[in-house]
Amino acid sequence: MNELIKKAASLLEANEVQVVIGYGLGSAKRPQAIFVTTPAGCEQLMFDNRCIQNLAVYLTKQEIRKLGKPAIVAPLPVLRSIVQLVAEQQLTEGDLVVLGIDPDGKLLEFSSFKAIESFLSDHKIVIEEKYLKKIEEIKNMPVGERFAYWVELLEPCFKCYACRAACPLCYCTRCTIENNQPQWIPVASHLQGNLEWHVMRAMHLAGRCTDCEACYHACPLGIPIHLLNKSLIQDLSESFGDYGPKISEPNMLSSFDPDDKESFIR
Amino acid sequence: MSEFEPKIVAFVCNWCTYAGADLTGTSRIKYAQNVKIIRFPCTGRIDFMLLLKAFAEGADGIIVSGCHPNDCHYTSGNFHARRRWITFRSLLDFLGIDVRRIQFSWVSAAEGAKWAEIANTTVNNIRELGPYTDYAKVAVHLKKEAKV
Amino acid sequence: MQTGNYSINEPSMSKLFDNLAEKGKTMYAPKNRGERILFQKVEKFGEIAGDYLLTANSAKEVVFPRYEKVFSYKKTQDGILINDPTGNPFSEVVLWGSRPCDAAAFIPMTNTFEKDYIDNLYVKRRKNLLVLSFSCNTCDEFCFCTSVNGGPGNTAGSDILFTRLQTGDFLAEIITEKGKKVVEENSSLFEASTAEGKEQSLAKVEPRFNQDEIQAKLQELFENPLWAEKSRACLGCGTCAYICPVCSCFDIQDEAHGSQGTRLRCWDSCGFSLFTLHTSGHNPRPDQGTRWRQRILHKFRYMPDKSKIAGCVGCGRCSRSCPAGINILDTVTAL
Amino acid sequence: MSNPNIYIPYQMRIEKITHEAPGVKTFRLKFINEEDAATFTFKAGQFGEYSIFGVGESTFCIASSPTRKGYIECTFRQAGKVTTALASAEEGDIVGFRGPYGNIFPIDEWKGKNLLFIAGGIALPPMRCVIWNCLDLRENFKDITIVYGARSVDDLVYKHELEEWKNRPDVNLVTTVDPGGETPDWKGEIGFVPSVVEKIAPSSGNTIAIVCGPPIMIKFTFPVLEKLGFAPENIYTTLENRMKCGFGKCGRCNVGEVYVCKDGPVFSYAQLKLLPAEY
Repeated sequence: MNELIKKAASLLEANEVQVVIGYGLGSAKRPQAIFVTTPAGCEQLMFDNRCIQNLAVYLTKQEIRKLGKPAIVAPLPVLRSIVQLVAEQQLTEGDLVVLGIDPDGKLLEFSSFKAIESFLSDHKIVIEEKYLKKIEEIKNMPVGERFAYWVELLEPCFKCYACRAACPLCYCTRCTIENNQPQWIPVASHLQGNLEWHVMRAMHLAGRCTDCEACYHACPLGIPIHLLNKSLIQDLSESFGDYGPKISEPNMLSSFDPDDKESFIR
Repeated sequence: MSEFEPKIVAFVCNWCTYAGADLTGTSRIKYAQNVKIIRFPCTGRIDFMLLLKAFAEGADGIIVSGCHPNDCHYTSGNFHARRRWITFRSLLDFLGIDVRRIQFSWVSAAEGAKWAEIANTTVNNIRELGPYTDYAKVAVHLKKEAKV
Repeated sequence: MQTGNYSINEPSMSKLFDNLAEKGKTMYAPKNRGERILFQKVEKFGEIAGDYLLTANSAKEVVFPRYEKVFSYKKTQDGILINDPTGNPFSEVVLWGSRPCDAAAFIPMTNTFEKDYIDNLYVKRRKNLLVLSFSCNTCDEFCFCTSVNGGPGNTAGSDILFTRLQTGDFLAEIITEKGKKVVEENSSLFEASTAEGKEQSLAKVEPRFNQDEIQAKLQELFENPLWAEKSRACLGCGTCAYICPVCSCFDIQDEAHGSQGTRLRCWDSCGFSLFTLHTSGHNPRPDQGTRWRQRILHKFRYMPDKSKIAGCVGCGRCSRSCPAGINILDTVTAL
Repeated sequence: MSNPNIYIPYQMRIEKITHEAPGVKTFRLKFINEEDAATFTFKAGQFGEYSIFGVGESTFCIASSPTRKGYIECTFRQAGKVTTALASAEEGDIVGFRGPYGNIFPIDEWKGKNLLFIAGGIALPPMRCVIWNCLDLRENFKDITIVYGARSVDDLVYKHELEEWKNRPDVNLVTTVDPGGETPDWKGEIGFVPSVVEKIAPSSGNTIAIVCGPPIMIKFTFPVLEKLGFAPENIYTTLENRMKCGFGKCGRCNVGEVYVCKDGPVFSYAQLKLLPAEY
């Protein structure tokens, strides 16, 4: 941790960045996002396995961008989001300093976004065993039962959009659900509104989602909506090969291979 | 009770399948009347949500059809569409929406007979599966009449 | 108004629940749902979650549903026919297992919906609602009801307040006529009692601030760097407003299906960037700082200034559930 | 109606549609129910929620004068979802209307005074209501001056009425368009509203100024009026924040603790000075 604090402080000291986005302990002894602007303030920086919020979400927020050039504390999920944001031209080289944290908690320095990409090629997205089992279990339900299962899960959703707000890749300033000419997805949180909202969310993240689970952690009702994303990650990697954020290749769903294989088109 | 007549919505591309379906007609080939065609510029232009909207409105089955690979009027719209269908189909399946009710196909402007065959087989398949009410039920709030 | 104290034992509690449910009342109670405990419709006493501090959602849905038909219409050749839902009877609802903070929240909410223009959708639901609350034996670091004129054994807003005593029995404080009627109709389940032993059974919720002082300070703090600072981590979602038992801002949306449709009132949140956005693109509250200020000022200044009641009951749900870990106490105590 | 549902609108028939300017239309609306027509009253400055069933509601002022009975008029620019639907409505169609809401211009207090109306662009409609109200009670007031500006000649609304006001001996009308917005035969002023006001320098003695326009115009007009000697309590404007309900419940139109829908939309500059800039 000392290493991280020292590095962050020196960046601020040298005015190489104006703000460090990192984790600190909140008043209720919970880790939360902090925005450090002074070298002395870097003492508050911390990192442990409770730091699950994906900080990359702040890189595209106007309120944070106003603070100046950021350095960001970036464990694996954040690194993946950064690379995806770079691939989508939301960040450019020189926009930020990445203070990577490897799975052992060690500070990582990167010379470029490319360097992060190649680091990630050794740390691929792997769906956890418990989720694979859950997905399998759901897939094995009879179709009607499976639908009833999801209706029951999504029914309590009151559409606070925490899943969207917490997602680093939901950076659109105007979301599809707010484009109302025509009103495409119902605003109301009835069953159809909820189902279409979550289908839309999953589809818009298909091939882009980096499996950080921010949507799930943000949901105040604990709805496991990340299962939709995880199931898609699994299926897409089976259909289209190596899954994960890449700067050098176009997004999975905005590209194609003339030899894409399927078994259902006649 | 009269026999169940499936309601089928077909989302087709303007350049191949629509022309193909036209040819079916001009060739005097008959096919099931249950299929209502909606024409799009390209399969790449078909928003995935439209399929759910069709089910919400009470469709029992859906056909999505466009140009064969390499024949797209816009060069690659159907290739993009294919990726999206693979993705969307897998998501719908995971959600328990009955993907047996969605028939994807390539029908060229010259394949009038194939269109008739696709339409007829789909209607028969859906007739066997019966009415689809699972999804329409979640949208039932739309149809509650104003009682005065 | 307090019309008496009774005691009731655990088996009788379950009987009371059954008696109420048998009368065709819709029962809402805390119940496990996936990973959380939520206020939901409950059919049987056994479904009620046993051990909970607070539900994840608030109880406001029983009077202010997350979406609600304000009317439906049908276009005909003779004009537009309108169906007014307030013309139909509303079902009788029992809210079982609310906490004193949940119950207290109905007071500012009623204020909002009855002020100047009477909102019958709310008023009729509230009239048909019976609130059976349970005092808190425990609390956590997010609770601050005692700072906003509430408390773990506060009776405001409830019809009956039950307190689990150290003996294992429940003290039943009858607060309203509605509550009195419940006791009269189920007299065999209740025994006359004193309120003895209540205080010892209650959680100790430390006061964190003085509501009047905060209200006074907020008169002067409109332009202040604190708002941006304390909301920096804010993601602009609606969680805090949606789980808040007092927040009642809403949106009005139409849903059409051919020649008929409904106009709906749907929850909305002052934290959303589109909440105040003009069609011209101008936004009077252009960033999360100004939106956070609105949230705090609305609850701790505007509402108490106008109606003497704060718009916050100290349940702490917003802080517990904030995806960015923002704690409302951090802002309020920093003023 | 002993227990009204405050969300249910009156049904009104579009009696007449007038094209005012590109994208701007005026609807004349008549109550379908005669009883509603008989009991409905409003005063200058109030607004309502106009709706297309199945699309939604939108907020505008009532643009006709309360002295003209039997109908109300609204003028809107096609911009969002609801105004787009309204714009495609035709004469004879039914629309919804809830209202009137909000406070009023204190016309009674203005008796015996000079009136100076200053409006810009699509903000003439809320002003037109009070202008006609005062003109219909012409003997109550002294000099009446109207300054109206728009981006271009095309964008001027109520062209017929401008003509009528121009020809009235008891009204002093000054029209202006932004530089570049004039046509070869334009005879009015050229320049932004605040500078035109400064140029014609109306006397502030015994005069009430009513200003209505886009925020930027209001921002620059107030100081001009103050310089001309207008006291802030003699300057009025009407605010427009986003609204949904119109009666102080939906929670979005407030400026500080003041709700534009209930405590406004009419404010004096003196009142505005006490409010935060949340509009």
